[in-house]
Amino acid sequence: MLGSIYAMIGVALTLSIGVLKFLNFSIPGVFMIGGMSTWLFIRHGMPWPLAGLCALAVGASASLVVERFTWRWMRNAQEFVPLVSSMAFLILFENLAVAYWGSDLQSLPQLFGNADWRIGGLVISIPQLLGLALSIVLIWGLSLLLSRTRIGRGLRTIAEDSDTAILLGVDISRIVPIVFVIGGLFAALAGVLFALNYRQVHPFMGEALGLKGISAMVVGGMGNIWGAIAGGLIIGMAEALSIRYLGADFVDISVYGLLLFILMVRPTGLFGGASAGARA
Amino acid sequence: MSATDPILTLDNVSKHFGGLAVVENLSFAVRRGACTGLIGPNGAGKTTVFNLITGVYPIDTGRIVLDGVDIAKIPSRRRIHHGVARNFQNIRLMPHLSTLENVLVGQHCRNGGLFGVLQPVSLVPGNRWREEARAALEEAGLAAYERATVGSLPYGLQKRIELVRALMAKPRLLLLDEPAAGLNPAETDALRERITAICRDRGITLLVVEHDMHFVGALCADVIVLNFGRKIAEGTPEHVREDALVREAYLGADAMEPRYAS
Amino acid sequence: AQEILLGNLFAGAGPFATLAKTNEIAVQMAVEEVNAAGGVGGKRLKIVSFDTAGKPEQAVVGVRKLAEDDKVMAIIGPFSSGECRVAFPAGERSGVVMMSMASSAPKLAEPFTYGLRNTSDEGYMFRNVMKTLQEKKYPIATGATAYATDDVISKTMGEIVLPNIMKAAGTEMKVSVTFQTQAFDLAAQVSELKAMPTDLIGIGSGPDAAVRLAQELRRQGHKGRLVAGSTIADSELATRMGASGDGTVIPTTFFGGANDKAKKFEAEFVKRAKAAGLERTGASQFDAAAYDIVLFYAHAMKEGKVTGDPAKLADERTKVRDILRSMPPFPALEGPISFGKNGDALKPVYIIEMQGGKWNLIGTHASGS
Amino acid sequence: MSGYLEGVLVLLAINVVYAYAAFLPIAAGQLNLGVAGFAAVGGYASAYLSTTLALSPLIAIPLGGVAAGLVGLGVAVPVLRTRGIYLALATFALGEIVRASILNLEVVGGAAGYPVTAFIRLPTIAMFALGVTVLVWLLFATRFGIAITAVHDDERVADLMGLDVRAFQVAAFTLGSVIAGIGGGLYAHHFSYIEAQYFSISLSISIVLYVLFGGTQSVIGPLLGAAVFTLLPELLRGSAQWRYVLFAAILIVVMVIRPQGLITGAQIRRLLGLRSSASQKERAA
Amino acid sequence: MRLEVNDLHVRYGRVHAVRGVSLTVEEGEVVAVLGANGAGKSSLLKALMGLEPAAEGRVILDDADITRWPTSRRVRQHLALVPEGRRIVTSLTVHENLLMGAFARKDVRSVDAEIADIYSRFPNLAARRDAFASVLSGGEQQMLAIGRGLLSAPKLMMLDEPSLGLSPRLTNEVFALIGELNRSRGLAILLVEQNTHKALELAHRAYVLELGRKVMEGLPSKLRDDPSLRDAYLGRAEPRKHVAG
Ligand SMILES: Nc1ncnc2c1ncn2[C@@H]1O[C@H](COP(=O)(O)OP(=O)(O)OP(=O)(O)O)[C@@H](O)[C@H]1O
Ligand SMILES: Nc1ncnc2c1ncn2[C@@H]1O[C@H](COP(=O)(O)OP(=O)(O)OP(=O)(O)O)[C@@H](O)[C@H]1O
Ligand SMILES: [Mg+2]
Ligand SMILES: [Mg+2]
Repeated sequence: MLGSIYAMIGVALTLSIGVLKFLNFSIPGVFMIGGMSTWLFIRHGMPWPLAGLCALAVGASASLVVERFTWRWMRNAQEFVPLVSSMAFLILFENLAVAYWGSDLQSLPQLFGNADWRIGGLVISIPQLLGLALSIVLIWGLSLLLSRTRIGRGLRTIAEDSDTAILLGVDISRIVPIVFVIGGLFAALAGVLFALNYRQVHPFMGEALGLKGISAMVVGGMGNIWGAIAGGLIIGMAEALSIRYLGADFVDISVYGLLLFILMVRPTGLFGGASAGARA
Repeated sequence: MSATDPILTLDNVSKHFGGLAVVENLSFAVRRGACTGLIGPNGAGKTTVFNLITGVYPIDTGRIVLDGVDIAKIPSRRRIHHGVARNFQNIRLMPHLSTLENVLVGQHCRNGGLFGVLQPVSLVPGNRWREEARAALEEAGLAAYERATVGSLPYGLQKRIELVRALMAKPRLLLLDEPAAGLNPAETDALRERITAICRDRGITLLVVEHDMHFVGALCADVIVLNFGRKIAEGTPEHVREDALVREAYLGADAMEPRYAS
Repeated sequence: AQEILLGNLFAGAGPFATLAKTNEIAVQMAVEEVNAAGGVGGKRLKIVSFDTAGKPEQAVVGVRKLAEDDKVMAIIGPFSSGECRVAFPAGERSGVVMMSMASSAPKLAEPFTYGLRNTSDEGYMFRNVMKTLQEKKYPIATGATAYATDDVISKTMGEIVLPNIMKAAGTEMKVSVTFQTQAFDLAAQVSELKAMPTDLIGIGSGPDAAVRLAQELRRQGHKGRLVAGSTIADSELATRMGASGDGTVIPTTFFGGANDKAKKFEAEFVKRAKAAGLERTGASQFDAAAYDIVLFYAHAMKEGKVTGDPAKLADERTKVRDILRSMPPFPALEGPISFGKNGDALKPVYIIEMQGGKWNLIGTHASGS
Repeated sequence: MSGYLEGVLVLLAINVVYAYAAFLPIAAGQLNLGVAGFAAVGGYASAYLSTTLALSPLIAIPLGGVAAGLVGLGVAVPVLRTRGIYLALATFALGEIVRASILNLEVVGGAAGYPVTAFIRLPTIAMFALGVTVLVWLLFATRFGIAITAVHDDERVADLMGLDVRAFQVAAFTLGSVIAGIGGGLYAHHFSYIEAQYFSISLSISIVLYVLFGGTQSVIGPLLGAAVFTLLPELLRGSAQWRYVLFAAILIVVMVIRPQGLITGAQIRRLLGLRSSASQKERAA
Repeated sequence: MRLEVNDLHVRYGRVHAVRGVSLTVEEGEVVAVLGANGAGKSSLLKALMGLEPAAEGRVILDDADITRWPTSRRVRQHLALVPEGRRIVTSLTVHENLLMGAFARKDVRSVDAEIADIYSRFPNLAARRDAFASVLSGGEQQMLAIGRGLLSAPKLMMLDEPSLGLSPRLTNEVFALIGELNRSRGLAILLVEQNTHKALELAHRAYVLELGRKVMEGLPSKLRDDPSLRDAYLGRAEPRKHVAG
């Protein structure tokens, strides 16, 4: 399950970096916003499906704000530079959340009676399963959009050279916000799923998961949506297995060791095809 | 072509990309001290030949002999030490360096040891290397752009900077890929004169790719014509121009169109 | 000077922000009380605050500012062990007393003379938990531990304190699982615990992870009782754990329902917290500890006839230190408290059990028992 | 000097050292998110040396830098197989591995952290920071600086110009590690205590931000960036709980105005009083 | 479609690249812009396309003032630019690059036929249809850029050195193609070209820029006969070394 949350964050990130060459560190912040807003709306008495939808809207709007103040201004800046602004947004979101709701971990009430599904000793929660299915469907749709359509081609052009895209009539001030909204929706959806499943949220929940999400994305091969999913599952599995067999002491060593190993063997991730080689 | 004393010989060189044969069984020699033209239709493999000589791509078969040394076996980085320098068809200057610094990069092969690398080029007044680079820019008429960040310079100037950079390596063999592209006829003439003078004074052998036949005709003593990665003709410019195959594949119908007389 | 300054190092931003905010309320209450009762030698106490954002480096800057520039008599805080570790050496060099309200990493204050902690040893606290369980005849035949390994307090709790004390009380230890403080998904650990259900599950972690663990345990249907040290004591824990926390037993150094003084304090505290926009059901042990720190300082300053005269600052600071370290049990809010050789407080322990989202007092143990 | 000021200056000096540790690899096109890992190696190694062998911090800290450099050199070759964001992630993983290993290394206290007895004050720290700054400045006045940028801009062409691309990349990475190690050593000996959790990814990220914010194209950039990141939150103390909110907002606004970082190469040339190409051309016209 | 430029200025920070240029391109006209390196020709075209903001001046297309229009809107109004340096999208295939040319078009039906037409004119491209554009030779990239420009169904097409890197034969073909499109479809052309002879041969009128200023304008024959221009842009006149016949 955690794997699928990593994957969704990974997809949000990969969308941003693959399509816009923008390592968007605010995604973990949007994830947190998704989670925290779900909690907030439920606390104010909304039924959970409505709260989830509202949280998605809040997340998408936050992502739009990020676009307005980052990509738009620095699409031609040197690589890595936008990292500063997007990181600043993460700091901003977190500290705003702390200022308004405190640094506490907040709990959500139990929403689904006994929705667990028991097979032998294994307990699978139905909402978790639904979340996983939902994320796979969404991601599948997204990958079709990118590879098949005119918009997808336009986005790939923006990724390589936004000036050329403009020249060809791509209205980047309309298309790029859409990308941010989609990314924001994925991140916020991950946050909502997280809040509903784990029933707890706090202002710094994005950081740890965000890092795992980035790992998932990169292991899978950046810009490759299915790769992000596979990466998410691999990281999730590696974590679970090493906890089971090595103990929590070695989780980081083994997960990050695996990551490092994969990158050394395949420097562009598992499914990252060598990009079109430049020539002299 | 009388390649009695060739500085460079390609011997049965082939290069495939995937299934595509871009250079096939290509053999030719470049006479020392002369200027040889390499022409052919778009996509004929001219740039690829340059890339093979400088080691951007490894060759599939054959030998590339520079002054008796088979440089095909030498890593690309070392080849400039053997005296081959080049420019690039799609200008490749370092966008974050100034004009002067780009030219300084060209000196690297002559001053690249640990000592050379740690020599302060920009602090000490009158540093030998910096002065040399400035003098070269001055000579090329580029002194005014010394400190400009190259990315914002117009195409034609970038082309000229690239030439200066290549010359800083003090090469024996200079490979120029379309040096006159983007220059108007007057500028092209000036460039040709400059190149002729430099090569004469410094004893540099030249191999140039160029589509401007006036330029090639005026500059080169020998011409090699490629099509589909194979050599289809060679000889003097006049001879090649007459060749039916060349006219068909490369020059097209009005190949002979003269320049406008006044 | 008409005032005597006390420094307050608080973590206004970062993960301890909310805790620090309530601490400030407690500190303010104590200062007002002391001043209402005539202050110290006729001089009013005044707080100078410094926000560390929970960052150790900034705690050091804070100590230096408070000690050298503001020339405070003593410092309240810092909050966390991470900050104490670097702030105590700095305080030692500046010669100013500091007292933490929350740090409980083992033996942290031992090397220092000016560094004190108004917190108690976890071993001592947990021993009293087992004592109460035995007295109440709760089932304790089998036990397990679950603890975080990337945080030193949790790790010592899980590896040494909990198993040793449980064993000493006659519990047979069956399983031990580990996790990371930040880990969200504890399903794997819980299914391991579930494979061999035990009467007790000792938790070594902070409150957040404990909440997660409790929820996952109940989700998977484990019925064992959770026990822990004061690391998970948090005034809102009961609300946060909800029904999944039923039966949890922990020690705490402050319990609002313990006596009238505590009740009065808690009522006032909740009122003020509400005014500051914080929904609290009670005060946490850190709030009480912060409150008591001010009382200790006021007491020591009175005792030492501190004048606040800048010329005598160094001497008076040392005097405050010496009085605190040799103080006979002082009747503080949390009960009679004195300081041990290792710089930690000796204080009474209240054993509380969670039932229906509320804490009930099930045992009280006097200081040093 | 006021204790507060001195305390802040210490932080500034250490951050400047860290910033240059990240700057060197960034100048060569490597986003090293493992700076904290190398700082940890340097910090722990120097602390261990000064504590157990009673070495003077003045010797132990450079030795810590050497230790970090050796680790850097050892991993540079495999890690530098990766590029761009992959490289960033590989170094991030590396940093986390170092941190997690220290957490399990009982010789230096494991999760309990490691107390350091020797103590250094602002003058020593400032001296180290100054030394590192001067060193990097000098280095960028030589062909080395040009070569690093060339390698960053176009590896292929750099190679054809005879530059040993790999050697320069490894050198930048390793030198960066050495400086990171020195930074870690300074931290350890001033704060008298180090723990693995301090050397986390957030430290690496903030260090990288110093450089990106200050500007990656000139040697002044990291200095400026470190200064802003250290001093701005201090200046904003008055805004209480909104401190970091404001801080982040200011960063965002500054980056909107100056997407290339506070200072760029072209500006430096202008600042140094050199006539810009533009005015020269105008004159030529 | 008629383009009118009034007193246009383009600045890059402190560099004043275009200084008050006025020109017109009438319906169905081929207009050439000549000038030395750095004269500001490319900057002018970029400003007309909206890729660089106009610091001063006005750009009028038919009757609309388009000075502040975003590029995408200009493309939809059938303005196209084949830019300097080709700006091929190397991570797309040749075919996808061509499709990108038609990005802003609404009438998608005829695109396939037009692409087929491009392929028949440039067989090199047809042969590399599914290759990444990054592997194309310089001349092939130029063909791709021209083809891509044509696919946006322009009514006014601006070309920045279209013959750059093309073989003599292809240069002729490209110029022939431009002339043909101009005649058959009434496509207006604004042409920046270093191959001065060819450009003057094709153009109905020409302008000359120098250091960002317009210094001359008129019919090609007039420019050709201007001695100063001849020295600066046409090269010494004597036909050298080439063999007639
Ligand atoms: N790395 C590569 N992978 C696949 N094909 C390649 C690669 N490099 C070149 N080619 C193909 O090889 C052919 C020859 O390319 P080359 O650049 O050598 O041509 P050229 O003679 O320089 O042409 P032009 O005059 O247009 O510059 C082209 O069709 C090109 O698409
Ligand atoms: N992005 C930029 N930043 C700063 N200056 C620029 C930029 N682009 C162009 N310039 C300057 O503007 C002037 C005009 O350049 P432009 O490219 O328009 O010339 P051009 O006539 O097209 O030259 P060429 O024939 O070489 O292509 C030059 O001085 C150039 O340095
Ligand atoms: Mg070529
Ligand atoms: Mg131009």
